[in-house]
Amino acid sequence: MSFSIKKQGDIVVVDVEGQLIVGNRQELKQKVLDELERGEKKFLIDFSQTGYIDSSGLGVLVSLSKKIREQGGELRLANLNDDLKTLFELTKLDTLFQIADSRERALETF
Amino acid sequence: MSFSIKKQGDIVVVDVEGQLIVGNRQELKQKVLDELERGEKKFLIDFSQTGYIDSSGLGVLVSLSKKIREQGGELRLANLNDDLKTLFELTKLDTLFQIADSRERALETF
Amino acid sequence: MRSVLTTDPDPPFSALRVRVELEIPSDVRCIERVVELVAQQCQYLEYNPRQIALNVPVALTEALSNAILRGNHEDPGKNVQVRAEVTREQLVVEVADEGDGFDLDECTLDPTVGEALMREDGRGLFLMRRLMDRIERFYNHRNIVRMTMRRHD
Amino acid sequence: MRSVLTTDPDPPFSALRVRVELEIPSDVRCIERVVELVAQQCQYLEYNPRQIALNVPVALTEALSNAILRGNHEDPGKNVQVRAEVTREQLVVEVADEGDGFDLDECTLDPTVGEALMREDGRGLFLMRRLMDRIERFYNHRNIVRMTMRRHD
Ligand SMILES: Nc1ncnc2c1ncn2[C@@H]1O[C@H](COP(=O)(O)OP(=O)(O)O)[C@@H](O)[C@H]1O
Ligand SMILES: Nc1ncnc2c1ncn2[C@@H]1O[C@H](COP(=O)(O)OP(=O)(O)O)[C@@H](O)[C@H]1O
Repeated sequence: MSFSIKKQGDIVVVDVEGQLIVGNRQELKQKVLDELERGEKKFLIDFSQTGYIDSSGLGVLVSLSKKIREQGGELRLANLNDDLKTLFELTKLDTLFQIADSRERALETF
Repeated sequence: MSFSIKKQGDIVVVDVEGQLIVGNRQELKQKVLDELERGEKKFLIDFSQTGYIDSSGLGVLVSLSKKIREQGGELRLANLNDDLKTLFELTKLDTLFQIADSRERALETF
Repeated sequence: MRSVLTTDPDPPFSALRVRVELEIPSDVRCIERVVELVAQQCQYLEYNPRQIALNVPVALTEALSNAILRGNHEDPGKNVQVRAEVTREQLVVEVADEGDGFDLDECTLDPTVGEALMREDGRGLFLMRRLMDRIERFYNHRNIVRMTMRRHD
Repeated sequence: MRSVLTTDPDPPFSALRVRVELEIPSDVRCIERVVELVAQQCQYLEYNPRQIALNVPVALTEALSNAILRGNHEDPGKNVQVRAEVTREQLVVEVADEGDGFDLDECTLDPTVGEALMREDGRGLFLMRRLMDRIERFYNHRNIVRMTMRRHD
């Protein structure tokens, strides 16, 4: 599993490849917080290459979203497959995040 | 698993796709015997797409080779991978068959 | 002349049971491989794709991380044992740690309402309960969490 | 700005045992799926590729076809039970049929010499012996052939 981070315009785009779980969620968190510290405000996490997410992965998304909002920024999610959508619905986290069907849509509407 | 049979010049070429084992060896035998009855004399069995061969698969090759020779024909084998070569060596059947490294070599020297 | 012969599809097994027993160090990096192994067994037994991609991986990851973090406190001297039994009827997975256990009936906080929705933690047991058909906890030499899920087509 | 983070490789299991138990009808078309299942388990436990591609498939096919053809005489009322236990040390597979059994020590014909080389049959037990480290036969409710093979890297 790995994360790749790049910038598109003024948006930081993170791809999560593989699982986002207890064993690696800290890396994602740190990486995004580093960007936030550098002054970045707009974040998009793309899950098109993600397998599954556990509760601690979800927890990191919640806490990142809070921290980003505190800095006047925004975190959006894109490309959740049906299983991941179900996971967000089960936990009602679909009500907490802006979730776009595609990366393009998420980038456009930022 | 499946067998495909085609003719190249005056040589009947059989590809064994998958396993050659007790569950399907009879099909191979029948198909080759049909061709032999039709008067074909030269046979090449290509194992490049073969997984494993069991004792009854080996047995069919032995009996086909005998029957073909009785009709004045010849059976050659080609493209045994290392594992299959080992199988022929263990059973000393490498001494019974003409085994070519490639289909082309087998066809050329017929 | 060109002909292809293909044999009939294989008849099904009349019965099949796969048991996996394993022991891992108290290291969360081991979780993914365990999950992959158990999910693969479910695939052999033709569980529903969603069960293989969502229910099993997430619930098992929760049970394993609780065992490693809450049960064993990542103590390198302690390990976690996993036993999975997979049949065409159901999956039963037991995760055993060397901790003192906990009261499952007290951990019923709903992380989907109020303040809890904004918390970073507290979704593990909730997800296990939602993704499996049954969760049990008992003590038998070790603290054991057992999860049961019926196979869906 | 472009960065990729990759986590460390997963630490190994400290112990792992996979058991497969299955029952198949007395139908040789079932053999391939059983072989695939057992070979896949050996792959998980990182057996040598040759063991996975040659030793296990061929020896197990022999044992299964003997059980189906010689033991059960393809009687649809009889089945064959298979149990495989795979660890990092060894594979033990037992194939149990409902026949009368046979004397393993009497079946020692060498199919590589003389007339036998030209025969169609008689290579099954020979291959099992050459491809496995040990072959045993005993009776325990059923006629059982047990094959043991040490794992190679
Ligand atoms: N294996 C375990 N050993 C000890 N305590 C556990 C175990 N599993 C769960 N718990 C307890 O149950 C609580 C709730 O767990 P969970 O719902 O997974 O949320 P989280 O782990 O995020 O707090 C944990 O905080 C812990 O106190
Ligand atoms: N499961 C079994 N039940 C009864 N007899 C068996 C069994 N397995 C092997 N045998 C006996 O051992 C003989 C040798 O088997 P094998 O070496 O596989 O050669 P083949 O099956 O080609 O004759 C068989 O012919 C049969 O008499």
